[in-house]
Amino acid sequence: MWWKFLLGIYMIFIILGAFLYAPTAKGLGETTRILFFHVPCAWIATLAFLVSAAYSIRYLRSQNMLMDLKATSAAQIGLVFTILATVTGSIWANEIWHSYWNWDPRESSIFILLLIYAAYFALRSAIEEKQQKARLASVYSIIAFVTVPFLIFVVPRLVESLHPDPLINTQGKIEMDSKMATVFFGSFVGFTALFFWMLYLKIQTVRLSQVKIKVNSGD
Amino acid sequence: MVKRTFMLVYNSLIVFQKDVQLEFRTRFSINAIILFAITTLTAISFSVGPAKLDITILSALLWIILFFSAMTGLSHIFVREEEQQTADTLRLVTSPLAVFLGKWLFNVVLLFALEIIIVPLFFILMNTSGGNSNLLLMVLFLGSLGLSTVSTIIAAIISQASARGALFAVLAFPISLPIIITSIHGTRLALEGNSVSTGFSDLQILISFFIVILTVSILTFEFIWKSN
Amino acid sequence: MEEIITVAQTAIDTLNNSQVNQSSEPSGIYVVMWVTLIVWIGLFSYLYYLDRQIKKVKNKIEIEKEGIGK
Amino acid sequence: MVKIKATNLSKKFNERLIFKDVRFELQSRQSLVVTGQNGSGKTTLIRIISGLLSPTEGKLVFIKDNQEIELQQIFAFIGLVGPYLQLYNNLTAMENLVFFSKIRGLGTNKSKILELTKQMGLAGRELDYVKNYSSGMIQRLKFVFALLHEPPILLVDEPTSNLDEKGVEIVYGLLNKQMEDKILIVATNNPEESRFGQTHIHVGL
Repeated sequence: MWWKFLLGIYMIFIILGAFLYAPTAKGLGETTRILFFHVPCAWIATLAFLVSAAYSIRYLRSQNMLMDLKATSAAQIGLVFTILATVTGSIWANEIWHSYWNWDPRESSIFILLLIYAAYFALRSAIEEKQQKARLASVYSIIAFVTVPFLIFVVPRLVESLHPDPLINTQGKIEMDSKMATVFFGSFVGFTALFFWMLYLKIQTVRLSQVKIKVNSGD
Repeated sequence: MVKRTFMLVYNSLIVFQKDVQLEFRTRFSINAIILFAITTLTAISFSVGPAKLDITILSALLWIILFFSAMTGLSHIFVREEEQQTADTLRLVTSPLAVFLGKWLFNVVLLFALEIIIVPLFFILMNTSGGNSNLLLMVLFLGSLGLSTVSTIIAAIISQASARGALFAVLAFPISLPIIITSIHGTRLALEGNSVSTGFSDLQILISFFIVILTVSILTFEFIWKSN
Repeated sequence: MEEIITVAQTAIDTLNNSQVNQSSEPSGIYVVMWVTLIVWIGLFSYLYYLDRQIKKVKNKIEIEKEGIGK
Repeated sequence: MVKIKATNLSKKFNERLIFKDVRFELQSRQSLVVTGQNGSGKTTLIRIISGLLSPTEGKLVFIKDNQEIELQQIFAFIGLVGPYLQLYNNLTAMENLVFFSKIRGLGTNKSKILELTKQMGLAGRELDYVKNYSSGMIQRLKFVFALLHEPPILLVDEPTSNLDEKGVEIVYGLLNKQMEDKILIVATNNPEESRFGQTHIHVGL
């Protein structure tokens, strides 16, 4: 149990590092520090989707409802992080480009991921029978998962046709010096550990709520 | 192994032929899809009036019309089977893959039939020239191939769920975004008269997306079709 | 909640005065503060939602246990 | 020589238990009658045996010349008649039957179709649309569909629903013929039809 306590301490160091230790990138001023929180959220949103799709495949192969339960839990946490990533992304965009939304490649990919999560849960709520719900939701998450990598090639095209001027894309690559990089990757590791802890918590909660009190009747 | 694939192709063609026969009797999907496309097109061209729209907007409009026409007509092929309780009869007589390929072929042909009517009409009503027409035709061909595949597999999913109509566009839109975005970009290049080679990267994306989505649909359809 | 905000406030003021203020927009750091707050409030509310669920389950188990006890 | 073996089949829909521990074993010339009030799970059991639905627990095995048949292949061995199975209303009876026989790999084989329609008393009506058929005629047409490929196993869910006595007489003759050399499974809550089974299973709590 001690690692949970350590994770708490570790995250405190990450926040302190983000605010005090890491320098700011030129041209972005203090807002560079958003990097340490926004990007991990976006990464967890994608990781959660990968985990959910993996459990969906295992559900289809094994028909074991536990797999579907894990897939849904991962998707739910993924949705939370996708919303956080979208909100923090648009705040950051407002600071740098003075507009909350301008279809920058990263913003659009995260938004499309949000659409996929929304569709996944809409499908789940449209089916009553548990096994059918699990089966169809798993298939959808696998199909959606296969299309996500295409977004990496495709979304820049969207921007190119909407924002031909190159100004927007300068911020694509941020050169990080060693101090910034350590805090950045440290935050990545911290958030990933946090995600798996939350996933564990969610799965246990749902499993507990399904437990049946076995009456050890004497006869 | 060869005999099995021959049987599969043969059965898919029979399913396709049955669906075409049924479609000619009711003409339900074809009417829905063409009427929708024409009304949307006339509404747009009416509201735009004589103004000449810039090419990016035109290509976006074309693909929006095609996407939402697909959303109106391409789900009937599965929804009708479930609603009229003929799906179980079909489950008894042939393999899931034959059903999928037969119905997929039907949706591909249906979308092409729509495009043969709508695309020329689009260029007339929007009074624009076709630009580099063979690039345009390639983008249209590959784009609608991918779009009908996505629509078929998503139609199969929603035919098993309740609240079918609304769910179709919600589920299909994020999945078909790569097609829509790339096709809009490709159409824009074509309308600007670029050569096929400039648009080649778009065509590559469309082809690879189509192959990936068709493969994953074939692998997963069996789980959709067989109720447990 | 008020004490937390004043603490964050003093931390930011010391931070601003101690460093030479290179960024032209002094408000930049506040944005970062808001972003961090949003992330942690979001995660905190999700964990609180999970906590509510566990409490519901615990009550359910209690009731069922009493039912069996009688 | 075809055999079906079912070992403690049970089915649950969202925690609601439909039935459990259903066991039977059938060979040619043996038949089974499943009884129970409506909504008791008779239809669910028939759908499981036909392969349309998989059971929550238990195992269903089809054996041909003591070699287990793969699940995908069992459809060729089964004929199913049931209220939930519909034919294509907007096609004529003949178009329906030609489609089913071609897709079962029997070619158009119109002679078999005509022979069966005559046997079921539908002669001369093959070219009408199914939507113009009365419910009794549709029930008879379903028997033609189920027997087109001479399945070793015939599953019938409420055999005589919507039939007049002429129809009932034809169907009973048909069920007897099936019992002579093949496997027959009938689900019914009409006590008169329970004579069609040596073994009986009562479903429902």
